[in-house]
Amino acid sequence: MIDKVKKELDIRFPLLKLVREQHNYLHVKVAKASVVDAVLMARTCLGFTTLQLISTVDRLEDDVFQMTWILENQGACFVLLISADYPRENCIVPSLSQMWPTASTFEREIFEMFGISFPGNPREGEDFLLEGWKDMPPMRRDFETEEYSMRVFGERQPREHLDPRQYVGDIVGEWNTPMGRKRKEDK
Amino acid sequence: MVKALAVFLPLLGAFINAWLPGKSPKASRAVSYILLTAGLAAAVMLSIQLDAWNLNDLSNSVILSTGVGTPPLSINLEITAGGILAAIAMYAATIFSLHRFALTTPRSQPLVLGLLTASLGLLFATDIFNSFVFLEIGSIITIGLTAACKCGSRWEAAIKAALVSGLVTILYLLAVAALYRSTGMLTLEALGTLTGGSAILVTILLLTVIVTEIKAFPLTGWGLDFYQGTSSIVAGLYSATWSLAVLLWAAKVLPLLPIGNPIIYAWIGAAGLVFSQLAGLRASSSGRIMGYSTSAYASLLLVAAGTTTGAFYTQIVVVLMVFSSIAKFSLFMLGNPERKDKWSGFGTILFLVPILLLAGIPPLPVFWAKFDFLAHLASSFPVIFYAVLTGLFLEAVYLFRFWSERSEKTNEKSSSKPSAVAAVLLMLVAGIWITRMSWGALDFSGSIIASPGLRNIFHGLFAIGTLLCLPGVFNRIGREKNYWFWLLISGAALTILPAAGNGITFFLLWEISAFAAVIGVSKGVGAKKGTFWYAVFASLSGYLLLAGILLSKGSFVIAGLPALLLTIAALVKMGQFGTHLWNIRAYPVAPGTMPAFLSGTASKAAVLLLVAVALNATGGALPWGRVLAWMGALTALGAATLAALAPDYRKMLAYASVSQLGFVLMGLGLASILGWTAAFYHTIHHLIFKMALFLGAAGVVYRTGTSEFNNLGGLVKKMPWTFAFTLIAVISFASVPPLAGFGGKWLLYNGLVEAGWLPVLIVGMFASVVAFLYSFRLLHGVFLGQLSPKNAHTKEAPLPLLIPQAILAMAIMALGFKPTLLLNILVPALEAIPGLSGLAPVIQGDMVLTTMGTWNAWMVGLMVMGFFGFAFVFYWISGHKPKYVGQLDMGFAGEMPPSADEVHYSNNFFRPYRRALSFLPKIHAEKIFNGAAKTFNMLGDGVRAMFTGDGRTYLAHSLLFLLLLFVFLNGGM
Amino acid sequence: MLTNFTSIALTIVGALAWGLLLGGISRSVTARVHGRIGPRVTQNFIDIWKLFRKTSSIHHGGMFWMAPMFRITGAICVLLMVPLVIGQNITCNMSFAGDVFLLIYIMFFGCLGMALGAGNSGHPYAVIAVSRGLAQMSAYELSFSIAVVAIAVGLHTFRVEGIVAAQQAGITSWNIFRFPFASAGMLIAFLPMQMAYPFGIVLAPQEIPIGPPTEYSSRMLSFMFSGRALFGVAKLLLFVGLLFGGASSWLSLLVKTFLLYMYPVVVSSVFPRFRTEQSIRFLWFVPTTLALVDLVRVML
Amino acid sequence: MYCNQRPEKPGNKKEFLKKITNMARANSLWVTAYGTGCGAIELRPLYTSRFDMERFGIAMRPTPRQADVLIISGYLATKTLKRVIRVYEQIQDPKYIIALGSCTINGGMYFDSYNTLNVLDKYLPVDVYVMGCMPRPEAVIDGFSLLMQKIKDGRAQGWKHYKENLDYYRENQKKIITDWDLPDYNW
Repeated sequence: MIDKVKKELDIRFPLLKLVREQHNYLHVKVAKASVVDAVLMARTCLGFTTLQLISTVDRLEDDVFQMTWILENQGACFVLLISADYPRENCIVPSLSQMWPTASTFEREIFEMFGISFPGNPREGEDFLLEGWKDMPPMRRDFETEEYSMRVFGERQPREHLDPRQYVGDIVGEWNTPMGRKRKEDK
Repeated sequence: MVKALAVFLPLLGAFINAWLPGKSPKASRAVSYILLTAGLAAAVMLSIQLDAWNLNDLSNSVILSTGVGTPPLSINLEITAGGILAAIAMYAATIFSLHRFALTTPRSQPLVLGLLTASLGLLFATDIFNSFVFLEIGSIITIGLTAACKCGSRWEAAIKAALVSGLVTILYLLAVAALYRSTGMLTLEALGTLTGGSAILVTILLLTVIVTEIKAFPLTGWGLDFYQGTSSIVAGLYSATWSLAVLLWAAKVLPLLPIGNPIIYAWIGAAGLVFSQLAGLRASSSGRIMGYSTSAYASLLLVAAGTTTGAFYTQIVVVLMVFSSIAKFSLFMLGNPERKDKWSGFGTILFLVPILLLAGIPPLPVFWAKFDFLAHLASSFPVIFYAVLTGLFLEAVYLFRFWSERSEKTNEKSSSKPSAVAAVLLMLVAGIWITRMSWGALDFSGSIIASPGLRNIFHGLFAIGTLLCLPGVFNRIGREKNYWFWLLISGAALTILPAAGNGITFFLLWEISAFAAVIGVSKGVGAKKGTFWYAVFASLSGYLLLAGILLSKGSFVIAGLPALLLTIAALVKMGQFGTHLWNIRAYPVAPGTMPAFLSGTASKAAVLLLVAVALNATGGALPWGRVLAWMGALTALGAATLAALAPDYRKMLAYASVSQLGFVLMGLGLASILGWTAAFYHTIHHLIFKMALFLGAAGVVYRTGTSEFNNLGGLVKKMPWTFAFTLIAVISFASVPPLAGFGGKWLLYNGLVEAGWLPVLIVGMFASVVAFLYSFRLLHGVFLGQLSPKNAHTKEAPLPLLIPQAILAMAIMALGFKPTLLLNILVPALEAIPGLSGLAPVIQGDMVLTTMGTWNAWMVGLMVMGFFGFAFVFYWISGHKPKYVGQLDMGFAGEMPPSADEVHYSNNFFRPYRRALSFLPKIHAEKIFNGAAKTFNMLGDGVRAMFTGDGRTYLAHSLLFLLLLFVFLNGGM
Repeated sequence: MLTNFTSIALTIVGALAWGLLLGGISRSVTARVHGRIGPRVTQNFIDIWKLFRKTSSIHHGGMFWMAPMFRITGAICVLLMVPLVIGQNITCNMSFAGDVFLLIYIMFFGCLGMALGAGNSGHPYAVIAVSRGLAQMSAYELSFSIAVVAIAVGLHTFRVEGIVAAQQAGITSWNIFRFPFASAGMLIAFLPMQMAYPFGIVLAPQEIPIGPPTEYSSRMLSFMFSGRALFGVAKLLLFVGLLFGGASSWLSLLVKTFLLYMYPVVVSSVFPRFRTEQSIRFLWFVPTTLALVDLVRVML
Repeated sequence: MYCNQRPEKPGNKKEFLKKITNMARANSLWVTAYGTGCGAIELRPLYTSRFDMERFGIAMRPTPRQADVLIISGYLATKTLKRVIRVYEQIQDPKYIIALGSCTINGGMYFDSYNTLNVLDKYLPVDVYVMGCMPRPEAVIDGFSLLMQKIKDGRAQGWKHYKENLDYYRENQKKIITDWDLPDYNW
């Protein structure tokens, strides 16, 4: 399966970049112009008829949103991830809601959380999780969540702030031993 | 003599018109009108001289000779009393149609007058060759008129008529030659002197000619095509003048033919009637329908010629033919087939009168002729009687379908012309009817319900029921028409109904009430289909009633088949056991308070009929009582289940009505005093609560314009009084003590236990529990639950609807708390009926005792009201004031309901119940009836295949008929 | 007259107390079946008093407001139509005013009132519950009425006193032994009457929160609960009278009603619930067939 | 469609048999079956044979109309707050709120979340806080017993406070619920 998928995609999309592969899993990256073609091809020619998820990663450092469409071929138990990078400013991504009605829901959520617009989605702009949200979309990494919380929910005694990396790192160090043994030792 | 001659004034008119220059149409029209009016006046004077309006004796005649010598050189005419009535009809028809001829084809005026002349000549001719001359003139003018009219298929019609008239001419001339050769005479009487081979020859030839000309069944085809092809105005004139003349001429000739045994006519006629009317079921265009109707009347003529003689024959034939021709003329004038006229408003009724006339519905004169005729047939020729009855019922079916299809609402206003036609028609009809009425066939001694107590109860029921429906008649929704007049007529006829003293009176009042109600129902919006079904079932029960009464020969009803027929008639009227179709079709579409009247009051006529059957046939006990009780129980159960699943308020009430009447039937079937007490109690109770419910429904429909549950709900806030009265009625019919409904059930159950009919009891109890389902559905679907925004501005029902409901609600309370008031009247009256078995319930003060049970309604009522009042007061004074919240303020998982419509549970209400029922096979009464209709239609199609529309086929039919007659008569002699 | 009124008042109060106590006991029993301790047996009194003393409440309209009264009136009327103890005329209350048919039909009074109140609340779940309840009622009333008719016809009286009096010749003359099939049918019909599982589709808290009284609160709810308790006792008395030979003394009345009350409680706590149509079909066929056996026997 | 009448202020009316009534109220606490956050799952053990809250007369009611107690079980999102307000106001007086977990006290681990409010007191009158993340069933029962004690003493007057200071609470609620589409009065 994986060879076939790779071959088919390779022939048509030479800009293909392989991100990761397993025996039942393939993550490829394509140019943003050929995303729709790639997805369409995967759906019609390769049997990836299920859209599992559309995920978005805000890569602030590269100033892009990395969009990933996770498709599944249920017959072959194979998952295909097709990614593309989109610039963060006025980000516009083609909608797949005509192909998968489910996509409409994912796209509404992404619009709400990241402000990415999907022209062609019939339900774009409808409230999904946030009711009456007026601020910057909260999942963008430039959204100052603590500042927002203080401003809106406010007047709370600030608590001791720990650097998560260091904090977690310390604990992970302690927890390095398998749990079961530690418990036995406790006893 | 002069007056008699004046009958022929139109001939003069024809000539003048033909010679007058076509450029002065006004002058020629004026001449025509003057001459026709003069002729009509002469005919009327002559008719008075001959005492023709006394339909009892039509034998007077005047002989008129013209020219010199003897016929055929001169023209000898015998103006009979019957003929002069026909002449008046012809004159009237010509006068009315001349206007339209002048408008459409002014040049055809001479033809019109000529056709009238020919018709009159044929009508009065005494000589066979004279008849030939007039026959030829008439045929040729008909062809000419058809060819001159402005309609697409005129040539086909004209050519077919020409073909047939050619064949007829040949055969007729052969017959004339044969007659002249053997007898040397050409008078009609000479036919009777024929013997031997020439007699057979002349008979065969003339019979073929007559059957072809009058368009009786096997040779109907050309007539159908002719009526369909020609314009309505020509067809109307033709049917009122020429066709009538030919029919009466045939009536004159047929008894004179030397056929030996005239019963052959009757067989031809009876078979033809059934077959042609089967074929008529499928007809759709008004021309063809009239053609089939003509065929029916031609067949009736043959039957009459075969079974009756003398003055009776003349009377029947003249009345049937003259009035049916007038009716057909009116229908053609009103229902213009080219323009596919549809009638509304007054026009609908105008349209209905001729239909009723054709279908032989009382009190129109055709009915009287048919009634006497059928009575005669029933006593002497039973098989022909059934055939004729079947044929007439089929005719009624397609006529009513025709009417219901045409009486759709349209924007077209009925013009003055048809109303003028109909006014004249009505005058004629009313005149004859009143004349006939005065002969005194009616008897209002009330002897069919011997017990004056029961009679008075029924009088009271009908009168009160009608009166309570009347205040609300003007509160109808938008497009519904006035129906109060018909409701009043129907109610009045019902109120007199218990006073009927013989069968014909009962039947007359029954049919008047039924068809007045049909007209009333037809006033509703979208009532087309419902009215049709109602009319069909009303005529079915009417014909069954008629058959039963006629077979009983004198007395109202005798045991055996007549009693069975009458019982079935009552069941159809009640809508029991599969015949509920008309209830559920007609009630939901009937306007305003009409369903209240139908269900509450009119259905009690069936109870009256059953009681009358029981009293007259066996002296008390209904025959087949056990079967009836079972039917009642099963109907009660089935209809209650269907009511629970019904999607429409008025439809549910219709089912409920059928279901509740099932309980009445159970009581009547018991034939014990307890059973009949229960039946009467429940009858009265049904009248009260069902009228209250339907009046409430009328108010709801008046305010909201709909009775579908999906559009209603929550109206209690807007219509609290309607709700209160409906609630009382519902609690009552769910038989919850202390209201009135429980009494009927209690008496019935005691009666059933006394008789040992426990299975019936169980089914009945089950049905009464299922009644809970629809009682709640009814209250919730309309009044409780969420108020839809559509009905947000609804107001309380108008007072004329509320006040009768209030009266009825009070009656329910009174009857519930003090049932002994009614029982004290009922029980003695029923105890006096000898045929009833069993013990009467004992009434001690407020206590009612049977052998096994006790019931003290007053104490129960006091207890319930006492504790209710106590709880109410306690609630009130305990200082707890609940706060009223909006209808959407409810615990809804923290959400706000999006809209009232989305949280109102109405669609598919008793879904689990429907699912639980799913193991039952789905038997739809509708499907059964549709299947029957389909079978009839198939048979009709088979018959219809004969009428190919090809002129040659029709000639072949005539020749084949000739051949068959030859074989048959030759073999027979 | 005065003694009559006293007797009626005492009957109502006593039945209310006994009904609430039985309710508390049943909650305890159910809890023990679950392996819990359960509430106090007086818990229902506490609940009723708390509800009665809540300081605010709401209503949705006239029928909603009156439904608790309908309920309680219906319950009291059924209660008073059944004689309590044999031989004590004073405890017959109003039972002279009607027979078994009247009882069967007057039982609907409270149900109808409650259904109307539920309908007026405008809550879809309440109405769904009512539609289920009515559908189920029409099913169990079939077997119930067949059984009652079989017993009444077999004993040649419709009067409850008469039926009770016919069972006084020792334990074998009880109708449950004389009409075993009809009694079985009736006892199965008793389960849905008491809204016990597997027929508890009306107050199904899992899917249609608490059924008809969804919108009822505070004092109205306390009336509803009182009505239910009274109605429960009335039904117990009726069943004891019809099947178990009535009660010859106060003690036997308490014991018999208690034991009869425990029967649906125990059944209820071990069964899951039917779907509505399953319940209806079961009630159409199983108890009805049982009751019909005795009906046929009586007819022959 | 909705009630738009401002609730009457309860005042301090003299109550008939106040002591007994308070005892009854305390011993018959009916809880609205409504879970707002992760704590809802912690309530389930309370019904079971191990903890058995019915022995205290505590029972669950599926409709707020019949309940006395509303348990805010854990973090409360602004979106949920809207529903909670409606549920709370639909409960008939006297009514009590038990708030579980640190989230309701100060936001807990969601202190800087964009949609979790930090201090519940500003929006609803809480009678008893049970701390922990999440509190164990024993702690919840402890909270209940505290509430029962407060009711017995007549100190559980949060609902009165709410009604008397409705404007203050409404202002706070409307500040964070930006698309306020509730009716103003929900009982």
